[in-house]
Amino acid sequence: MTNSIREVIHNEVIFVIGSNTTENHPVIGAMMRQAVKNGAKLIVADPRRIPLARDADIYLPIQPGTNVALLNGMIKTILEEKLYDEEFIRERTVDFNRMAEALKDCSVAKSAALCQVSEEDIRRAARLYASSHKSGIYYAMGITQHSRGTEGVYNIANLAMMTGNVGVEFAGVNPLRGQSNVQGSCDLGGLPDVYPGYQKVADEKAKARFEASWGVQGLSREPGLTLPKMVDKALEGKIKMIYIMGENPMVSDPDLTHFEAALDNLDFLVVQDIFMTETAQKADVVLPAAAFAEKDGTFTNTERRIQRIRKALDPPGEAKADWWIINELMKRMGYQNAFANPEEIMAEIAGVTPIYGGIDYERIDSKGLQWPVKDKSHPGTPYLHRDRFTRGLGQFMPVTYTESAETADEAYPLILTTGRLLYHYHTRSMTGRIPGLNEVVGESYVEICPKTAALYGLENGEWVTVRSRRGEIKIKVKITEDIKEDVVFIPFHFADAAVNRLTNVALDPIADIPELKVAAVRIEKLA
Amino acid sequence: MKTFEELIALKEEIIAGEAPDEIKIMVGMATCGISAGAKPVMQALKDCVEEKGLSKVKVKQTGCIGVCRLEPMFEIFEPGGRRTTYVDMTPEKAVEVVEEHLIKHHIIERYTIGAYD
Amino acid sequence: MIKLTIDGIGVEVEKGTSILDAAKSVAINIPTLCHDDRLKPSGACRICGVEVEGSDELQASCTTPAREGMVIHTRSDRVAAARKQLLELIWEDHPNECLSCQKAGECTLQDLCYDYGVEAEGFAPLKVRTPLDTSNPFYTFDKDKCILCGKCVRVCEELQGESAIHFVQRGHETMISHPFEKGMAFSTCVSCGNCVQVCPTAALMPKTEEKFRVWDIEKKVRTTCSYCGVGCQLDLVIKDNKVVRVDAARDGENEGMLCVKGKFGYSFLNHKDRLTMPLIREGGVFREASWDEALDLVAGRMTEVYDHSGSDAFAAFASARCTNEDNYVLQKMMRGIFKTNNIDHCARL
Amino acid sequence: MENKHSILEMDYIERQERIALKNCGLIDPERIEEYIRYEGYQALAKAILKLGPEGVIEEIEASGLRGRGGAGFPTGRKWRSGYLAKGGEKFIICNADEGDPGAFMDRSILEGDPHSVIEAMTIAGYAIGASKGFIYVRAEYPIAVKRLQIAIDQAHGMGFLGRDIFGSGFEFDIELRLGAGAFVCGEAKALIASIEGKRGMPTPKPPRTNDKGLWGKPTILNNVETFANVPPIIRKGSGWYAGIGSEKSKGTKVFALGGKINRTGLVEIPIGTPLREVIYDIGGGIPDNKKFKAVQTGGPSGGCIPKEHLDVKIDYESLQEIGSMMGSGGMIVMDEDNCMVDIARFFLEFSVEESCGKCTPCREGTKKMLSILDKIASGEGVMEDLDYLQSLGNVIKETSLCGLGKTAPNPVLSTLKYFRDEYEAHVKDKTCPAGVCQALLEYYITEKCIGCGACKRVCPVNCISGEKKQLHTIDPVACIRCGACQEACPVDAIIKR
Repeated sequence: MTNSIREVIHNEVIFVIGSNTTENHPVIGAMMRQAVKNGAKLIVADPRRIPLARDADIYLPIQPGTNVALLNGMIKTILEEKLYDEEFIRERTVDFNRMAEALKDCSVAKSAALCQVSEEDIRRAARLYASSHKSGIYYAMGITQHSRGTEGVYNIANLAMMTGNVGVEFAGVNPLRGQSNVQGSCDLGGLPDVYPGYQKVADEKAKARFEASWGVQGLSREPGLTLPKMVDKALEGKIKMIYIMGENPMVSDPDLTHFEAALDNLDFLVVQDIFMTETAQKADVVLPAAAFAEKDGTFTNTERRIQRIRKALDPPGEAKADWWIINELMKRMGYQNAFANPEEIMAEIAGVTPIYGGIDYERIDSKGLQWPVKDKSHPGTPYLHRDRFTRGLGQFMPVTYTESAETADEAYPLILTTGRLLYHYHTRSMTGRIPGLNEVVGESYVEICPKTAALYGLENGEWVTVRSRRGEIKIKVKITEDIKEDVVFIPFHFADAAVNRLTNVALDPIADIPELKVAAVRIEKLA
Repeated sequence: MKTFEELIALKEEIIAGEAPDEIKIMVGMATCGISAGAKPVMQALKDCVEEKGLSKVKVKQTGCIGVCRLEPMFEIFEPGGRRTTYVDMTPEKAVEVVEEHLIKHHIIERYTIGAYD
Repeated sequence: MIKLTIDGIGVEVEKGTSILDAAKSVAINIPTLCHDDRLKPSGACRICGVEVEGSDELQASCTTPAREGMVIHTRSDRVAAARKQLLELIWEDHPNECLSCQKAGECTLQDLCYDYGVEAEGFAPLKVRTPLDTSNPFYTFDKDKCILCGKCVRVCEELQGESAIHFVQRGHETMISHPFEKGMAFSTCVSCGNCVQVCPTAALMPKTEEKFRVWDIEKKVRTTCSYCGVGCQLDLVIKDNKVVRVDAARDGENEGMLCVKGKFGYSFLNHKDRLTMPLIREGGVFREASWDEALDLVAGRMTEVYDHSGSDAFAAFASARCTNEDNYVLQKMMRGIFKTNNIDHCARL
Repeated sequence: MENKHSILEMDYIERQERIALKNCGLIDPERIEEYIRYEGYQALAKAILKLGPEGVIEEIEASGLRGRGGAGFPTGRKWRSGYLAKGGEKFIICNADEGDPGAFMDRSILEGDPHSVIEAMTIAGYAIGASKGFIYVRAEYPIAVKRLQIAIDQAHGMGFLGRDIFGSGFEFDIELRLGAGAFVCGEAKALIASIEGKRGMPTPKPPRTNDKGLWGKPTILNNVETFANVPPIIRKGSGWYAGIGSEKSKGTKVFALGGKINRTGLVEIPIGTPLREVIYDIGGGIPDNKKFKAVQTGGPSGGCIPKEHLDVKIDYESLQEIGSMMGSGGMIVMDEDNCMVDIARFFLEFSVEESCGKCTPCREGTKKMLSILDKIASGEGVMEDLDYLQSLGNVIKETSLCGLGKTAPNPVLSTLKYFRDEYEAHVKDKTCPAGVCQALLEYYITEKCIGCGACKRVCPVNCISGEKKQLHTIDPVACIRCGACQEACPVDAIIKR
């Protein structure tokens, strides 16, 4: 998030696109509702009538895969009706005209047709969003998990910049991160092209800095493989060993059939986790890890706040903290400068990661700090891009609409989209073991609207086969008014009826994010 | 309706619309009257007035004058300002009042408010 | 700014400040049952009444704004007597079950009755108990222990935005319920537990696997929720090396709010399926091993692969659910030892 | 002497002063023409065409009109604060949620003269700058609802409501909102909550509704009778109105006379009229030559006034001084056959049932007081109960959230004050002097007894003794008060006392 969580309740306009906030970030969702009670206006764009849609002033039930078209329609409206912030564009950005030029052939009407919403609704949403300098955009995987996901993100930035709604308080471009430390794992080098703090591996200075700090030589300047590419290389036999820490890709990753074959092709697979997950079952060695309540450390949340987690319990049996396990391995492979505790690790992190430069456990003991925290006296950064963007001037990135990699056709006439539920988390390795949660939602289902259900003669609770070009699953039907015609939704949490047997691995060319939100499927009644 | 004069003119017009020899019977038709049985009384008055061809007599409803204990009641307004209040009415008594008071022009003393209070 | 006197102390506050907050600013705590800083003042319990010189009535300090020159007494005999009488009224309608109540020791009603000398005897406890509503998987509702402070209703409406519960009936029959009154589980409740968190008595209680009372609690450990990326702050309540309850923290960005997972989704920690020993696959099945054996095996195999196939043969999945420190160490191993940048994680999923 | 024929000639009507009720019984409420015929809508015309908003407010202020819903807040001051309140949208609300037991002043006005309320609300809207009004009326008043709706439609048809009223550009509209009959919804904040579609529960003041009322906008709320006074004031001038009534309270007040009084019904009298005049001269005194005991004014929020205060002048302050209140206009007369403990119980029971249940003292406290009254009425009371009633009553008064709770103990406190002897009789002597409280009655055999023994034979508990042809006696301790003896007595010698 460019801005802070508590700013939500001060927004004048909230634009939620591709985020089922009340279910997936419930506390932020609740704050959005508080804001609405305070008088904020709410725009919701989602193929499903998510719970927030009932609070919305404008609800846009867009077709899956048409985010870019919707955003272009809004941008076009703002251009045509001159609702943009000229001063902000002039002072803070470049290439506004280039973007306007690129949208020459776009029309709001075309966007409306692609999104299957009315032109007037798109215009109303645009006017509303542009009417305030306290307009915040909130999005999640509904924007990114597309074959053109990065373009969706660019377009959100375009919209925010042209209306002066970024780099100021109570506005911003706010991706909501789905997992407890997804922000931190990105911040701290869990990505193939960057060291901790987003320092490029290709950068000679960064390489030198880390070599010096770690006391090693010969760090690679070659960016590594992204996860989908690793899978391909494993299938080819080029990657022989994978080390998996606390992940369950055998449920969460797209096109599982393909993925499973890749794991089977490895020489050696190590998995460390707290449970015997679907992935761990494929491992050669499984290492028992401590859970969050059994170790010290930090998580970085979606507003970039580095917060403590603390050991409250002893881990069960011989389970150990993840850092300890890897630390031990490194020792065994001859690395000398091992760590004694997490606090020491954070001290090293602060030394090599400028955005974490001022972090130490003492400072964040009672309240976390939001990066960048450059040094020990830096107070943290509640919102980014104040006065100037990190890169200097804000860059408009013209985007034109490209349709999803897979669209409905005669053989696969329905569009499948996926997501999370309030009552479960990721691959259910934790929530699947909590009786109450499974009392509420104990099994997977496919959401389908009454009209489409009637077309296929389906009844609520009936078991069906859902089939895509990549696989099939058996699953129960749940008929609901809250989804568009010809669109179906399956939560991805469940290993039985794993929806990722159906999803498409088509990747965004820039971020390598798979198109989990759009796949063509068909539904067959069981014989 | 835009001016004071228009409103006054309308009022005058309404008054002028009343025939000079019109007789009004105002029947108490508030909750208290109706619950005491004013509806059949009013119906009886209307029927009787029509039956007897008393074209100058208008039977109308009105609100509660405050003596709810004496409902059903009605008041006869006659030209010249005479007002007679009949109380504790029944449809039968009402017919009697039409016949005696309106046709024969004599007040049925025992039904008037003065006889009761 | 407004100047006033509270219990003889001069106070200066901004216009619009309640008497309650004005008193708090000089460390005078006025007791309340229905007040919560995050909610619009309701003025329901009337326990916070104070004496304002020149006024016949006691003024509810939560809803009465401080005014220039007010002279306020928060603990005069008159105030104390009124509070005691109000508490007696509440207590009289409350089951006399402190002996067996899990909330004992953490119950605001119990504490206030103690403070103001309300005697249990002389007031008959309810004879017929309303059955506990256990329909919700995560919490119970005990109508008889409800003192109608309304905090749950207001939290649900004002903070959570669900409005799943309401007051129904009138007068002495008033109670908290929901449409159709079939049990909490049949309402639109999303089980966030934010009502449970604010309940001053045992009317709304989290379901717990084992009984415990406040004095059984070994410690409360402040930490960050391990579910979504909001990073809610919470306290793990620990007894016998087990989490027995989760309390939302007021001073985190979540300001005392949690969701169903954060509030009630902790029992996986003690689940019997937890991995407790390193496991090595042998002949298609796993067998338990010591750390030394497992670590030596992994280190050995990795060295072997590195020696034979080089850096490009390695890959690692970091984790969006592990700590910053865990992830840092993993990437350090991949980059520093195996000289590969083949590290990624499911940030995209 | 010749009988009086018209109601107008009746002495008890002549003593009244009809302003709010002036058209009731005179016009057909379903015909706007008849309202216009009797000067209807001239006040609105004058307000808009001659006075202007400030002029209207000045007139209302100068008239001395005070809220007739009970509290007596000066109407002009209320309107002025509405006029001065900032904020684009403002609202006018007419409180027609009449709820006191036995009170029907507002119903009569709505049924008999609905246009007077509509005209007044429009004047109020014009004065403070509101363009929308609501009438919150009980659904139990179907005739009033029907006639109001007819009147609103007719006013629209004539241009007294809607756009550009009297060519001034002023726009005003009125909607009806039906209340479900909860007494507390007569409380301003609860009423507003109810119009907003929420549970009718009072919320704390401040903010006052004048500043933040309906949907958080400035809102002026007056009751029916208050509004009904407005058109005559504007038409005839504040000087005329201020000439009626007492020094502090101007104009008239409508009362609903009920209970042990000869002429029950509605009366409208100048404020300041002595209570005695209302009860004896207008109300015709107590039936059956019974003795006057007390009069209860102000409904369940009011108090009982004993005979020593019969000469009190009826106005807001004087009634309050003696522990009662003006209230919305209920006036219930009690005679020697009324037990004051029982009366207190009756009114308190009403408050207990109608409490919204939000605040502790009203919800729990009134219930507790009622249970103590029950205890006293059944002869189980102890003297400490009287002290407890007093102190609990005071706590409820001084701690309750809204007016309902703050006044709910009044019937008990005022009877405790003026009729303590009756309470003590119940507690100490275990008797009910008025012979009302069933549990305290004693069967007693008088001198009329002929000693036939019929009673003795039917007594199921054998508590009657006496020799043949001698005076029999009942053992009051063993008696179960079944009444069989009384039935059996051939000479009516057995009485209850």
